[in-house]
Parts: sequence; structure tokens; C-alpha cells
Amino acid sequence: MSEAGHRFGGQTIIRAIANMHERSNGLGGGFAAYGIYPEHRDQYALHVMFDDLEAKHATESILSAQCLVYSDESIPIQPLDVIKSGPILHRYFVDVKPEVLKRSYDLTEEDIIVEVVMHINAGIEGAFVFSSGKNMGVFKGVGYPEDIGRFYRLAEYEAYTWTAHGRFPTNTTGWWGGAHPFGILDWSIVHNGEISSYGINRRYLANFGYRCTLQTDTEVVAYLFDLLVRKHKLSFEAACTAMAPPFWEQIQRMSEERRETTRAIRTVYGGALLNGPFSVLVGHKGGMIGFNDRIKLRPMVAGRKDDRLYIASEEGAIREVCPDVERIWHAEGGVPIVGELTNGQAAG
Amino acid sequence: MSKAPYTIIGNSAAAVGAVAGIREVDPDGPITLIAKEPHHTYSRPLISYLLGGKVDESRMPYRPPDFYEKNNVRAMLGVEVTRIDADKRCIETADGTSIEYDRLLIAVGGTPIVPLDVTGTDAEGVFTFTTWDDARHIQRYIETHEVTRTVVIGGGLIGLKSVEALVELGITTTVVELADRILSVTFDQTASDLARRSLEKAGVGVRCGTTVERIRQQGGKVSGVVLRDGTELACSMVIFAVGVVPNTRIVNGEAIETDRGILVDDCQRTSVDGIYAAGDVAQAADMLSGQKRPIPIFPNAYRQGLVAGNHMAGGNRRYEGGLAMNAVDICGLKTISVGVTVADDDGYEALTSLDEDTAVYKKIVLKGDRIVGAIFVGQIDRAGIITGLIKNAVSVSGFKDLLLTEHFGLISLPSEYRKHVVSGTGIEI
Amino acid sequence: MLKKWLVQPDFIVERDPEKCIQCQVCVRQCANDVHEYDEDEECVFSDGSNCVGCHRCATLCPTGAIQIKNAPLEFRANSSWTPGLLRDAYKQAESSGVLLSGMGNPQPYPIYWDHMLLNASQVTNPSIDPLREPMELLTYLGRKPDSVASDGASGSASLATKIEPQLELQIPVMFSAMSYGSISLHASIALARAAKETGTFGNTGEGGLHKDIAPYGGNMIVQVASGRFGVDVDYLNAGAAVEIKIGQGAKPGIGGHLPGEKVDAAISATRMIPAGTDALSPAPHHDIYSIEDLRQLIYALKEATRYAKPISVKIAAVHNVAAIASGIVRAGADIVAIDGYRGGTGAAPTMIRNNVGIPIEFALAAVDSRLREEGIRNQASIVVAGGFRCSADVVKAIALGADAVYIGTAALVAMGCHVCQKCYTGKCNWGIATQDPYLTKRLNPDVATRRLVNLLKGWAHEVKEMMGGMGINAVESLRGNREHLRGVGLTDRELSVLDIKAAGE
Amino acid sequence: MKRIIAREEYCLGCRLCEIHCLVQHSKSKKLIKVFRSEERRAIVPGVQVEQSGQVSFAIQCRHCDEAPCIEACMTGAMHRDPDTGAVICNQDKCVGCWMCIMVCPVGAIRSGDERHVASKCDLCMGEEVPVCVANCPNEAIICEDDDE
Repeated sequence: MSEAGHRFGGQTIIRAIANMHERSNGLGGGFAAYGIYPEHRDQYALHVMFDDLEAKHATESILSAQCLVYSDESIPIQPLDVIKSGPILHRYFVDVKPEVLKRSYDLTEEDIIVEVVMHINAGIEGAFVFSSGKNMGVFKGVGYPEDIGRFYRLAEYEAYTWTAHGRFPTNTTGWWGGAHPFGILDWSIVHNGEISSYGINRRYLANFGYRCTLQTDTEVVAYLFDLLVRKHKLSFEAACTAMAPPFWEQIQRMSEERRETTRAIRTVYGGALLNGPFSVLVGHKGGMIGFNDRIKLRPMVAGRKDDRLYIASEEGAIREVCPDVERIWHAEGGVPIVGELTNGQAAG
Repeated sequence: MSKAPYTIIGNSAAAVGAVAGIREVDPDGPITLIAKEPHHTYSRPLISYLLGGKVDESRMPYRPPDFYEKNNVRAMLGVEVTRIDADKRCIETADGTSIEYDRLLIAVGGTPIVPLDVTGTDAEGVFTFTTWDDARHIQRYIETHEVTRTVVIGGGLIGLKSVEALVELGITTTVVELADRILSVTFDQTASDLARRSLEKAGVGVRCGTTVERIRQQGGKVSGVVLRDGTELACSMVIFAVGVVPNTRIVNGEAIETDRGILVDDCQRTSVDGIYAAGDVAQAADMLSGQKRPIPIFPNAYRQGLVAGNHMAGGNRRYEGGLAMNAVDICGLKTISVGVTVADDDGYEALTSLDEDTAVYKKIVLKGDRIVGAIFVGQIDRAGIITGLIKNAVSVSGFKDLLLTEHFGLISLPSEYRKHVVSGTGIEI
Repeated sequence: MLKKWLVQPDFIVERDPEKCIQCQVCVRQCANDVHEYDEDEECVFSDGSNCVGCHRCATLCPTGAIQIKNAPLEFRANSSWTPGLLRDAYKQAESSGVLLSGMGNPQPYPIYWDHMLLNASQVTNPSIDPLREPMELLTYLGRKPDSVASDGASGSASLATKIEPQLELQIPVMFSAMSYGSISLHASIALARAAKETGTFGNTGEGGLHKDIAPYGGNMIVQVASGRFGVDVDYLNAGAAVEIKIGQGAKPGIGGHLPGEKVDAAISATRMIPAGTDALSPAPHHDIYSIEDLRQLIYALKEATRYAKPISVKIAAVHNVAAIASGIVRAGADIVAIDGYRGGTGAAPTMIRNNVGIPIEFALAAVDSRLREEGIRNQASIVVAGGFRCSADVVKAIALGADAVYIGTAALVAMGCHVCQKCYTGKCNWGIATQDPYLTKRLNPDVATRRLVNLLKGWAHEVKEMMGGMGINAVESLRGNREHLRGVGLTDRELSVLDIKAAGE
Repeated sequence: MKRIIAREEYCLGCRLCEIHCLVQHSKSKKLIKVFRSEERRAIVPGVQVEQSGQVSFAIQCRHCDEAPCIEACMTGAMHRDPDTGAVICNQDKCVGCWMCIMVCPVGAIRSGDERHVASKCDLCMGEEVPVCVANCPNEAIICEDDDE
């Protein structure tokens, strides 16, 4: 990403992810891009995949009930023979109807969007909202990521943050919706590894009304970020502490104030602890965060040059697109690498 | 002319105790030990077992062969001390040498009594029985003269142990006791009857209430004895075992105070500075009565020696007083007697239990709520618990009626005393 | 009418003459006079009719000469009139009394722990070796807020959010309530000491806090039951937490009864009742006739302890347990303890013990799910009791949703109990469930403590191994993680109540 | 030196200590064999359990620092082992005069019926811990080493 907020084309990230071709098996690839819809920056861009028109109609009736749909179009693609026939891909730029907002007392606009997304994904057979943030978009499908990138013609988009992922599915079979990134509102999650605490994380989220429909760890991570940061207002660091806390004996050795707060977070958010090996790249409108499981069972490398922050599984991917990178370092277990827009928004 | 800080005359229990006592305080100050007998320190009570053939000479030593050198003791054995010069602080030996001392212990024991009113004691075959040499002489005499009958004069401890030895050798023996019963000093009537029965079962003749008037001789050798009542007993050997008296001869004419023995205080000090006495020669306090009287028994001798030696070297042990007690096995009959065994005056109370058939007899003598004496015949295990109660003057009011029961033990005692013992701290004796 | 006692012995005692050395150790150890030494014959004889099968004699016999066997005398086969039922009927025909038993429900109801299997990692995520990597069992019991307020800036949560008092457990296993009185003082002391040594908690039951156990108060949960025995403000503050006992798995709906002969000076002092009087705990708390009364008691206790100690409420697992538990949490309890129908007791009416209550597995699954549905799972910890036999049971319970488990019988067994079920006779040959000084001294607290500590340490190791196998290194990731459980031999209904998948799914 | 401490509050009165002591001091050291053989009568256990009502404890030689039995022994059979400090009776030297029994305040020395010698606890020389301690099922007999 460019912390200065300079937008740049998708070619770079496609080259970087292509470099790690061997890490995926062609059953899923995807991208998230921030700052790509400046002309719609105040509307929620819903990227939806349909199995058939019936699902499309059902979805649109729900949308029109809850939202003002400013515009919609099918997502532009470049057919490739390596990409087998996929779902109908459509995008809507929407906003919550004021009366709906009024009707539902304590809920915020975002809560309602989440509800709508949950409703469609859980309720409508053959419809799946895979991107729902403002001025950002998730593009994914079944195939190798570099092919998916060309398929969605990402070279034509400009974003200040790009994330990408090549999948090697283990939990669920490869299908379009299952590819990463997983998106909810402006959160996009790219994740490697397998979370052995999935069962409790899912049930924990259920306490707060999140229904995990995908059986994927990625979905869980996305909702946890939404819960901890958006709803509970935790800082990214605190959220990461909750998800990948230090060991009790480390906590014991901390200064009293830190010890108490860390103990509090760990005690309260036990259900949010992500156990097992993972590396996660979280994109959001303000930047991106990369972090590892607390005992660092998965690789994660970061690099910086000028205003650019790179985070990848392999150093090679970074050098591919930034041969003269200034600083390269490995993420510590459980310690987030945070990239933030210096002035909070995209430049220009 | 040599000089030793510590000089000991004698070589038995008291002397060995003294060496131990000195070494408690002074690890290496040279000790000179002078003894009339030529032997390495040996156990006098063992002579009856030696005579009876139960032990051989190799088992006589009371301490290992390296005892003297290990303790840095210069042992002058077979040397008789003739005189003590308290003013010069030196002693003279028979061969005229004189040895200076700094601290002197007299532990020369006792001498056997041979009654003067008995005629014919000069005959060959008349013996006393207190030393290794006595045992050897008797042995030799028995071998050379094919002795088949003997008379032992004195039914006390030494007497009966010699009788036992003679019985072992298959010699017909009669014991003659002046008192109305054997072991009259330590036993009551019942106990000594049981002892008598045991002797008689072993074929020993027992004559009480009488004594030998005359020893008959043939060719200068013993041929029999004539008792006071006129009876004649044929025998070819006579052993006098009527007891020992403290061997005070060595201090005769010296300033050292004597009564029946050499008088000592609770540090075993005599009346003369630097001179101590211990063992059968000494006359120390009796634990029960507080009176000073000789109690010529082995444990007291060792204890007195220990105290004396310790004090000679600057230690501060005290002699808590002697307690008359004896353990003797009479032809297989185990017996133990402690302290006052006959409740003669009414200040005392006696608890007894007797089983004629098994020859088991127990007696506890009480004064007030304290035990002052006991007799055990036949069953002696755990008798020491009673001894402990006597020594520690423990009130038995709480468990008096348990004293004679079969399962009497520490468990019958007051828990604090018991805990004291059981908890492993040991108890002061 | 036949006068003879119709009940035939349960056991026969076989003595191997080749091995018996007539040492009479057995004679000295049996409080039921099964063994007797005959002076004339110079031989030990045994009469099995009094034998309770506690194995004390067989265990101490230096030559292993003694075997205790089920009496081979068989009734004509009858699936309806089983030998047990016949014996009970004979007994009752003799005595006209209520049949009593000790320990937990022995009936052959299914044990669902044995129908659940655990997961392990292969390839896609690595298992963790607890001997090389940290493996965390530390557990906090008590009410927790839903979120912690963050000051954002420093990235650390500010403590605007006050976390309520918690119990800190080094291992998520505690000793369940066993009162001094139902068990001996030595046994009580051993439990308290072991709790302290292993960083967990014991529970006074309704026995009060004996002065010798007070020093371990920091590791004791003090119980307030319907009899209120031994309860005063010092007692409440002497413990680390207070537990209101509503019910007990072995005898739901039934009170307690410690016979007067067991109420000696020490017990009377500890329970604050006159010596020699029966200690009767009423079936209900007579100040709790509904949930709002419970709330009052909870807050009364919180007031009495200055809000410094978590309050637990213990109930028996009964049909409507989920709703009841939810009510208890909303009434302010910080911990809900649920005791399944296999939970033990010193004495219970046999019919109650064998026929009332529900399995803890279902109760736990239902309560955990219910609290989550209501979004109040954070507000209280769940402690489950009743028939936990091994570390695998513990792991399964935690995966099903428990924060910690209580063990009672397992602890007694560690101290030597042979589950002969005769606790109510007061003649426990192992010196556990008795007040007879001749028997109580058989349990040396030093030995018993060591054995308890060993058991807990052993279980802790095994729990860590199992967690490591699942690729989990903190117990909070196991807690409620039903993904790691699979059912075998269960009906769809049972699976759905337990909310676990079937093996292979 | 080693000291054996009895804790009467935990003694079961099972007397296993006596049994194992006896076996330990037998030739074969085989429990059943010993109890079947005549040898049994010849051995006097160095530990004995005292019991009265509900109180019981095992007691054996205290190995007193100031051992009256050693002072009273006329043969030197009763001696202190220079290495261990234990009070040991050399039964080859003992002639059975019973002086030691007479003075032992604990009653820990006993006279054998078969062999005419004094018997007492020898702290099971050579064993890690005395067998009475090792075999007490309730740790009512414990062994403390008091050399600091």
C-alpha cells in the first residue's frame, strides 16, 4: 500500500502474487483494492455473485427494500479460457434508506448493511455478497490469482491499497465465494493457515449475532475484526492482542499497567483467541494490518520503500515488485504490522 | 621419670569408661593406664562363661585390640602400683619407678572376701573367682585333678555364675549360702525360690542358712567341707564367692577419705585434689537413698569412669547416682532385679504377679507414686522401661494397675513421656 | 414366618492357604469383622457376609493371600427382577426403612463421554508438543464483561472496564463440595492442601471451615447450603469464593442428614450446632422459594464479602436445567455449577440416587448453548460435576463448553476409596468417610495430599497432550470448541442436543 | 545419622513393620518361606507395635546418643557403628546377660528364646531405608537423616 494515499494500478500486485504461484493450487485467487471507486466514495459497493437470475431477482428485491440503489452494473471481465465458467458477477452502489435507519433504533447504517449481507448470504440460495465496503472492492474467483487478476481487468483499477491471495483450500471445496479475500463492509481478509479454535470462535461470534455461513477461518477473522475494532472500539493492537495474546508467563513479566490490561483483554476475549497457525492480511479503508499467530507458525515478511509498505508470505514477492526495497523484516508472532494512511484518506 | 596429664590405675569397666570420658573433652592428651593384671582390657563378668566353655579366650577382650593406641593410651600392664604420693603428685610402682600425674583416677575395683573364721583355706583347690587368672587356675585345677564335686561358698551373683559354669562342665556342685535364701541381696523370697528351683533342676545342691566352718584336706588338697550344722560334703574343690570389698588398700595411710570404699562426690572426686576414684573401689551416692554406698555393678562402674574421665579433662558431667541392679541368667532362668526389691517397711508398696508353672514372676516396689524397685523372673523383655521410670522418677499414679499386665509398654505411659521417648529424641538416662 | 435374614452376602472372601501366613493384618484392618483369628486353631477365618468389598484387607495383605469375589450364588435369571432389586426388597421387608446408598449412580445408563471422540491435527495445521512449547491451562472463573474499553492510542485497553473478581485456576479441575463430617478431617485437610499445591480450589460443602483448614481458605470455596451450617461473616470472607448449594446431583430435591452420633465436639464447633444433634439440611432453602429470592441471597452474600469474591450457585442437573441456569446467571451468579446425576454423595436414598436427574453431558451442552443464544455466556463461568473419571472426560467437558470441572469421587479414589458405596455406614476402612478415630488415622494427610497432587498433575499432563494434538495451546481455544468433538453411537437427537457432529462429518 | 520416628497419630496397628522386619533379618528373606519355616521362631523383630485401644505405634531402638545399653554391656557386643552411628549388637559377642534389656528405657531390646542373645533394631544396614519404614502403608514410621 501507499501510506501517502497515492493510488497505483493493479499490475504490481498481480506480478507479486504471480511470483508465489506455487503457494496456490488454482482453486481460488482474489484481490482487494481500496480507493477504486472515488466517484462512488459515499456509497457501499456491493459485489455480488449469482448462480442464476432467480437469485439475482430475489437479491434485488431485498436490496430495494432496505437500500437506495444509486447504480448497478455487471462487473467488467476479460474472459479467459483458464477461468472456467463462473457465476453472474454484478455490483451495486447503495445506501441505507433513511426510513429503514429510523425504523431500527440502535442499529447503525453499517449494522444494517451487515444484516442485509447476512440475510442475502444466509437466506438466498445461489446469491453471495463478497464485497460490501465503501470505495473499495473485492475481486475473486476459482483459478490462479494472476489469472483472476487479468479476468477482472484489475490493471485498469487504481488503488492505494492492494491485497491478494492464492488459495490451496483445505476446509471447503474451491468455489468462487470461498476464495480470499473475504470482505465485509470495508474489511477484507486474506488468510493462510488453519485455525484450530474455529469452533469456539464461531460460537463466540454467534453471541454477538454474527452467523458464519462459509465454514472458513477467513470469515471468522473478518467478523472478529469487525466486532473488536468497529463495535468494541479496540485499537488494532488491542484487537490483535485479543486474537493472538502473549502467554501468561510473558504477561506476568509485564509492567503492572500493561499486565493488568493485557490480562483483562485475554480474560474477556478468550473466545476470540485465534489458535493454530495463521498469517492474516487485513485491509480496511484506513490501511492494512498484517499479523501472525502467537507462536509464529506461518511466514510473513514486510518491506518498506518511500511511502510504500509491502507485506507478503515470501520476500521474493516483495523484491519482484520493489527490487531496491529499503527495509525488510519478519513479523513477530502475535505482533501486528500496521500500515495507515498518513492523512487518513487517499491523496488527490 | 615420665609425666602424663591423665593417669589411670585399673583396666576394667571404670578405666575404659574414663578413657572414653577423657576423650569426650580432650581428643589427644596422653593417658597412662597402669594395671596389675597383664591382660588387654577384658570383661570380668565373662570369666564364668570362659570357665563354662561358653566363650573362648578370643572373646574375652572388652574392647578391640587397637583400643589403647587409638585412644593414645600408654598401657602399663602387669604393673602393680604400690603407693600414691598425693603431695608429690606421683605414684610408685612395685619395681620402684615413680610416675608423676596431673590427674589420677583410682579404678582398681574390689577384692574377693575370704572369711578368716574358716579354717583350711590354705589348702590346694581353694579359689576365689573374680579374675581371668582365677578362671584359668580353676580350669587347670579341674583338668589336672579330675574334679567331679565342688562346693561354692556364697549364693550371690558371682557364686551362682560360677555354679552355672561348673554345671556346664558336668561337675556336681553344691552352693552354700549363709543367708536364708540365695541372691538375698537382690531377690525377695519368691524370686530366689524360683532361682533355687532352676538350680536344683540343673542338679545343683543348695544349702541356705548355713556356711562352711572347715575345709578338710588330704595331702594339702581339698577333700571336703564341714558345714556349721555338722554336715560334711565331699568335694575336691572350693570356690569362695561371698562377695567383694572395695580395694582401698592402695590408699591406706593416705589423706584420701574412705569409708567402705573411697568416698567420692558427684564428679567422682576424692577428698584429695586431682585424685578421682570410680568403679567397685569407689563409694558414690545411691540414686534412691542419696546415701553414699558401694554398688559394685558393671554399669555403674563404667558410668563413674565416664564421669571421672570427663571431669578430669575439664568436662562437666555429673554422676546422677548409682542404682543397684542386676541381670543374671541362672541356668537358663532369665532374671532382672532393680533397686529396692524387698518392701520391708510400710513406707513401701509391692505389686506382684506370679505364675508358678511357667516360673514367671514380676514385682514392682513403689514408694508413694514412684517406682523404687522391681524384680523380673522368667520374662524380662521391656524391664528397662521400668528402670527408666525409676531413674526418671516418673509418677505412676495414672497407670499403676497396668504395670504388671502382659501388654505393659510405652503405650501405658503418660503420652508426654511416651512422645518424649517415641519421637526419637531419646531420653536422658 | 421365617425369621432368618433373607439377604445373602454380596461377596465371598477366598483365602489362599498356601500364601496366608496368619499374620492377622486383615483381622486388624477390617472394621466389618469379616476376618477373625481363632486362638485355638491358630488360624484366620473369614466370613464374607459382612464384606463390603472395600479391598482394605486384600490391599494390605503382605502375601496377596486374599481374594474378594462376587458371591456366586445366583438367582434364576430374570430381566425384570434383577438380583439387586430382589436384595433391596428383602432388606426393606426386614427394616421398613428407606434404602440408603453412598457414592454416585451405579446404574448402567449410557455414559456420553464414552460416545464422544476428540480431534487431532494432521498436515493442514501442526500439533503442538507440550514438552517443547508452552501449553496454557490457566483459567479464570467469574463474571466477565462483553468488551474492554480501549483508549485506542497506546493500543492497550485502559482499565475503564473493571473486571469483577475471578478465581484463578492453574488447572481447570477443582475438588467438589465434600463436607468435614461426611468425610474425615484428615481427608478434608488433604483436599485443601492439594488444592493449594496445585493452584486450584477445594470446597467446604456444608461442613463449615475447620480451624485446621482455615489456613487454606485462599484455595477453598465456602458453601452456603440450606442448613446454613457453619456460616457466619468470617466464614464467608475466609474463602476465595462463596457457593450457594441449591441441589446435588446424587439427590436432587433432597436435603442432607448427618446423624448425631457423627457430630462430635470438633464437628459441632465447625458446623456451629450442638454436639450429638443430627445435622439436617432442609430439601429447599427456606428463604428461597423463587428466582428473585435467589437474587437476594446472591447479593446479600456479595454485600457480606464486599463484592470481593465470586458467587457460585450449584444446582443438580434436572430436566429444565438450561432455563434454570440462565435464570441463575441473570440473578447475578458469577459461576454456575451443575452437578450431573452420576455425582457422588455420602448418603442418599437409593431410589433418588438411581432415578433422578439427567446426564451432565446433556445438561452442560444445553446450558452452554442457551447462555450463548442469550448472549450472556460471558457473564458467568460454567463448572460441571458428576462422574468425571479421567482427563479425557475433562477435555471433552471443556470442549463441550465447561470452564472447569469438579471432581469428587475421583479425588476420593486417589486417596484410596474403593467405591464400595458404604460411606453412610461411617465404617470406611480407608479412613475417608468416617469419624471413628481408629479409622480416620488410617488416612495420613501427607500421603493423601501427595496422591491428590499426583493425580491432578497427571491429568494436567494428559490434558496438555490432548490439546497439543488438536493444535491448541491455550485452554480458552478448547472451551466450547465443539468442532473438536465427534459423536459415535449416538442418535441424531442426542447429537443435536449435544450440538456436535457425528464421526465422519 | 538415620533416626526412625514413629507417628502414633497415623499408626494403623497393622503390624506389617514387624512382619517385614522379621523377613529382612531372615536368611532367605522370602516372606512366605520364612513364615513357614522354623527359622521364624529364631528371629526377634527389632520393631514392635504397641497397641492399647485405638492408640498404637511402632517402636524400635532409638539409637540414643548416650546409649545406656552400650555402657551396660559387659562384653562390648553392644557398640556404636563408627560409620553410621547406629547402636548395633554383635550377636557373636553377646552372651545373653540381659544387662542391656535391664537398662533400655524404651524396651527396644529383646531376649530371643531360641538364640540366647539380645536382639534389636540395626536400622537395616545396607538398605536405602529400614524395611519397617519402607513397608509402612501409612507413613506412620518415617526415617529422618539428622546429619546436617
